[in-house]
Amino acid sequence: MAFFIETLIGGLMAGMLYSLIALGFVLIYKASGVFNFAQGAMVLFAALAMARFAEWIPQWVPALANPIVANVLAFALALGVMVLVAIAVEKLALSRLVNQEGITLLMATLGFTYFLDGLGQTLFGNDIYKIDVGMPKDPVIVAESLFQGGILISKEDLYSALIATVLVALLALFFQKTATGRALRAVADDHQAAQSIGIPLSTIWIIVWSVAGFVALVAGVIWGSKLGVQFSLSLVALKALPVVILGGLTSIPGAIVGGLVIGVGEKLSEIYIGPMLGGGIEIWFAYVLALLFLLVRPQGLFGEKIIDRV
Amino acid sequence: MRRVGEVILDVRNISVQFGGVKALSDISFDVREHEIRAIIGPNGAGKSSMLNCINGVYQPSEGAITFRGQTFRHMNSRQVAQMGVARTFQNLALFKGMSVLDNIMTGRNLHMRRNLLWQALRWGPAEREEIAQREKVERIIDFLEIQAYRKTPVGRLPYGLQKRVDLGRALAMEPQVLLLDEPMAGMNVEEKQDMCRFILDVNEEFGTTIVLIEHDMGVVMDISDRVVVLDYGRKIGDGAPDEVRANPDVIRAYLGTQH
Amino acid sequence: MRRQWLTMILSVMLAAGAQAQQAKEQFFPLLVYRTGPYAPNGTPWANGKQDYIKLINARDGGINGVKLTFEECETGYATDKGVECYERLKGKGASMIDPQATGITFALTEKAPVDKIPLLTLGYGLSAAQDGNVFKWNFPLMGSYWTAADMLIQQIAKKEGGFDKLKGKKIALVYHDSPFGKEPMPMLEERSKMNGFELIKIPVTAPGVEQKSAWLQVRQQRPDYVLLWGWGVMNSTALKEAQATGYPREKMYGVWWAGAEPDVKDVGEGAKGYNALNLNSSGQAPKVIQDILKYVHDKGQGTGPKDEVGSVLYTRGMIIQMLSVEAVRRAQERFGKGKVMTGEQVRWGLENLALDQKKLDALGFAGVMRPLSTSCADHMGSTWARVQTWDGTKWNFSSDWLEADTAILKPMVKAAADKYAADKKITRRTPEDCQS
Amino acid sequence: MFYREAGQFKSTYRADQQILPIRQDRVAMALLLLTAFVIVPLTAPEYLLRAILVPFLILSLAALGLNILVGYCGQISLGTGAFMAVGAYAAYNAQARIEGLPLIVSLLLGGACATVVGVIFGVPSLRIRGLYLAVATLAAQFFVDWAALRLRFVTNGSESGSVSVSGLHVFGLPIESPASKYLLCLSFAVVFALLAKNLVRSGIGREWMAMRDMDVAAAVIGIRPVHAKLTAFAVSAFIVGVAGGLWGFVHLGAWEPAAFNIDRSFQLLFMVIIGGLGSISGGFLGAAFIVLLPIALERLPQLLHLPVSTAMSSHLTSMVFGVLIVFFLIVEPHGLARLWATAKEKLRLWPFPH
Repeated sequence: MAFFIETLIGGLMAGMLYSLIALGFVLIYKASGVFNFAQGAMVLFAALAMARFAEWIPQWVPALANPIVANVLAFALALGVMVLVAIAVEKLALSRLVNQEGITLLMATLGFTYFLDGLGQTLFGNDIYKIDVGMPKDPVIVAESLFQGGILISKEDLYSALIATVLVALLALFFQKTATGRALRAVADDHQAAQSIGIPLSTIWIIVWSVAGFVALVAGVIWGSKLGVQFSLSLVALKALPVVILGGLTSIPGAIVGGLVIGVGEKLSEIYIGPMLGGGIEIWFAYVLALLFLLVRPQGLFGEKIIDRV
Repeated sequence: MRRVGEVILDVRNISVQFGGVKALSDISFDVREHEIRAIIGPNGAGKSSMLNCINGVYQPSEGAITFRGQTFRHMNSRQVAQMGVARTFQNLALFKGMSVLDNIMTGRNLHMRRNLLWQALRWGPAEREEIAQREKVERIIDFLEIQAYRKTPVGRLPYGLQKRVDLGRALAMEPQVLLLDEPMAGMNVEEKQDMCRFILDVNEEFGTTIVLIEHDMGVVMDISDRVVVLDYGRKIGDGAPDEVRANPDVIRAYLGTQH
Repeated sequence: MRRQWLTMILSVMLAAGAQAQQAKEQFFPLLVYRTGPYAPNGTPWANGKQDYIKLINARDGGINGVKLTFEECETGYATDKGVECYERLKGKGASMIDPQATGITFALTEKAPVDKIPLLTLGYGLSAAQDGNVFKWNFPLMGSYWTAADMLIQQIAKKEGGFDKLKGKKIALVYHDSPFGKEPMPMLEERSKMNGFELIKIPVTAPGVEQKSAWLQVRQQRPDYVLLWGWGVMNSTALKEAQATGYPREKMYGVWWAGAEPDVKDVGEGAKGYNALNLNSSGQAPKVIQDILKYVHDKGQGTGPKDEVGSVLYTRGMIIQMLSVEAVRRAQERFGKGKVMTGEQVRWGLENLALDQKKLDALGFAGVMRPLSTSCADHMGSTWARVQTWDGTKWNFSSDWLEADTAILKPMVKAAADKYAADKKITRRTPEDCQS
Repeated sequence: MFYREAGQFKSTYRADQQILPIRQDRVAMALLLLTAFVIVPLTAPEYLLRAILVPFLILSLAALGLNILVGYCGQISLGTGAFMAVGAYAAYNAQARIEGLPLIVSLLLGGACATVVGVIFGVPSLRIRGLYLAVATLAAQFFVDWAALRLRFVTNGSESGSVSVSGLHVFGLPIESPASKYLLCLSFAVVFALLAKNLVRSGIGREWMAMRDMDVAAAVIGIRPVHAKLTAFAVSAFIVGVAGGLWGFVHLGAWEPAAFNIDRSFQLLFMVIIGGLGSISGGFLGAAFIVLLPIALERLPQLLHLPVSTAMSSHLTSMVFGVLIVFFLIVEPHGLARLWATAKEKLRLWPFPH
């Protein structure tokens, strides 16, 4: 029982991080109809920037040797870089690809991926780098009174999950409450409508990609302090794909719920079904799970329904 | 020479719902062989939905459709097509990526027998079949006077011509019943006249029964034998053009929607 | 469009071909990956190889006057890219090759015999390839995954106080879910039958960035020891998950590809107590390293950062290059000093390596590795390795030299080699063939 | 020479329906084939044949197969690598288990197995659309990757999950020399290209395209979505599977599941998009672009004798590659094939525009 709960919690915490990355996909898809495969590359790029700046700042200005200061500054700088990326993407590519088919846009984002991977490693190097934001590494045992042995929880995962939760909440608020947020949703529904509100599409796209860049940065910091910042970070994004389709490409709640479902489903399947099949099933099990949901609801849990009119 | 015959298509108490919205409620009417039957009504009256039911695109929640004595609760698109019902679409549903020729050729698909392997080899029977169908299609192309555009992708054609291709694709099926969804919408006078001519010719030369949705009252009253009037998913009139023209509900409906 | 590219490539080829035809130069193709998921491990490895070549040229003026040349080709650890690189560099007169990746090794194992280019797979590749009578062109020098598995079990037995103590113990193999990670299984199964411990196999989907469930299983099964069979990001992640699930690092034993600086560097304290096999020493003490610093880095010719010289994988790369150089030297002794050796000649050299302690000392490899001597039948030469332990900042050796138990290894290798020979319809080499 | 069709009249529909109605095109094609089948094998250096042309042809074949699914039937798939893997491993099993089975037969058997798997994973397409389907097909990718590592029978009991083949023969001729390998792949590519061309200009091809362009209208004229989509998946998977077999047998010789991983799937999708959706030549053009460009870029600094480190040059390669992809998508979203077609249009009218 205790172990089952452990697995469950582990799954939920992993799922929360998937949600975070999935959110990046959803934001961009909602506002620009682009299925952004570059999300992973953005995570890597942001994490690299963060890690290296944190390392370089003390060297540049010895006065800022204090780790907290350095980290904060590095984070700010990295965020700035991500905004620049967003602007570049919009000005150089998206604005010229308006009204292209989804698949073309998807391919374009794969183009970004190649570019960002190359650029990131050129600017920041291709070794393993450290992001140390003082995440606790050791686990805690809770509820020992309830179960003998108690339930082991990784503090790091717990904190990560909390950060993710907070961020997700903030973004949800941003979308529901602020004017910009509403505008962004308007764009999602109808580009003309959005422009009629008086916000130019390009601005909105830059904002959305910047927000996605911010999400990528946070994800990068969390995963980076967990795995160490290196190329493989970019592959973490793949874990978010089943989440996105399960939750629905256009739904923020979908990304959250989907993340948790996939996270838990993965872990439970691996632990309780995996051994029978020789293990290693979680990667495809996540997709099969998503697939089954889709067969019931082709537009995902919270996606908008598609109706044919002729 | 055409003369109106027995009831070929009989629609009984059809209702269609989308979520809570009732698109059609309890519609009944019949279509006689060789006649030109018009369905009119203001926007959102449910005209297209009616055709979609006959085509099996929508599944009616109640009612049944009888075709040549066979009664169906749900129509299956392919079955309908096999029974010889063809259809054109309100806002063009042509295959944009394909040439005029190919678009019309798709209409012949039901009549093609050769399987995948033959087609892959494209040799002997498959080749002959392809050519035979091509000849039929060429006749339609001549009939619709679009020879010059054979190989052009339909996307590049002007609207009026696209409408013709749409009709051509339907004709290629050699239908007994032809459903036309606003064939003249958005056309200028000349184009409308051409289209009218085509419709009448089809009806007379091939004796094809025609069910026609149209906004242009003038046209409808000129060419159709009987008219059904829908409004907000209900039937408010049915009969010969003159009767319908006199029907107060119809007048109200139209005055209600005009300006 | 297409033809333009072809012509362009063609011209490139001709240019390349021309370069290859220069006399008195022994060409070494270097398949490397300095980018992609495994770059942190691939880079020092590649640097070690390159620096040693530079050293030989700078210090000794080549091998008996034959200058050494090289060209790197980036594989990114991808098999098809590796094949392209192999074909490209082959055209420049390659006489031996180190694929530096299991996948590429598999592909080249089929091609090398045809092209008559020996494959040097030090400490990786096909374990059965030790049997030189069947695998004429493969040289898994110094060890294979079978020897590694065997030595790790030996070490654990030592810790427990004898093989009999292993009975009833649980040993989990947390492995990179790929041929690389699966290779040790036959040996471990053999051992578990022999010594009566329970073997638990826990796969980690490559590249291994998400291992939560693997470590939940460890926590569920509570094995007495964990064997870590990872590469690249999988290793550091595993150590972090172990920490996060509170599994004692002291109980974890890694293969020699899970025991380098990149694997523990950013785990730091968290990896304290973690053990891993190592084929070679690390650090800048050895004479050869000093020479490299003196003749290469101080001349500004160094390949990588100076402080990474002598790191675990750097040293391993350097050893691989040394062995290839010595193979050429050995070949020259037979086929003519000061000549450029062909693939076949280098193959003979690799097959007749005799590096006793005296030679090693002379080469400046004292304390770096153990003596090694290959033969027609044995393409491995030696199976020595030591266990090292991470103290939070650096690796320290925590065992004396281990050697795989030939009584178990030999029959397994023979059986596997025979099966391969049967599948491929190749007959074992005759003694005469060994002389060629 | 003028590119004119003036004076070329078609008196029969047969003549009008042939693949290359314009004489100059027929001549050009004949020359191209002549070069490919005779001149290249005789003259090309080993590297070009083994390391460039063989993979190029095999990937072209795979792209051709994928194009049927994505380009003609409008079903996006990211599981192509999986279907290649199925083809390769199935062919391997056929060779390993059935003594003396001809190579061609095993390859086709591999294709057949891929077809079955393809149809199975095609079923969701009846309900799931567009990007949802694309991501869903990744299920195939990861499942097959896993199966190849886990299920013993897939690798015929190989301990490590890697398999190898050797001593290939076709009609008694050994497939060892670069030229022979090249010719084998070329023949496959050409034959399948022809068959595919026939399919897409026949009824079934029109069914696929109708399904792609306007599925409701297609259904109304009597096209069964199930039939259209599943045949597309089947044909596509078959060709891709055969390509997979060639990749494993002829190009690699020995391989592990990673040889057909998700990167391969993306790479192929790239080829199809860059090359041109819904065109047979597109697969070839796309493959040329994706295979040759990175290699050429990588060699560039070396050619110009620029002192660039290995790592740097491959980073630059990936950057330039990325930029070029985006650039191409911007100038011609419909791919190289369309570019080529428009060029020809212009040429036909030249020197009299309009």
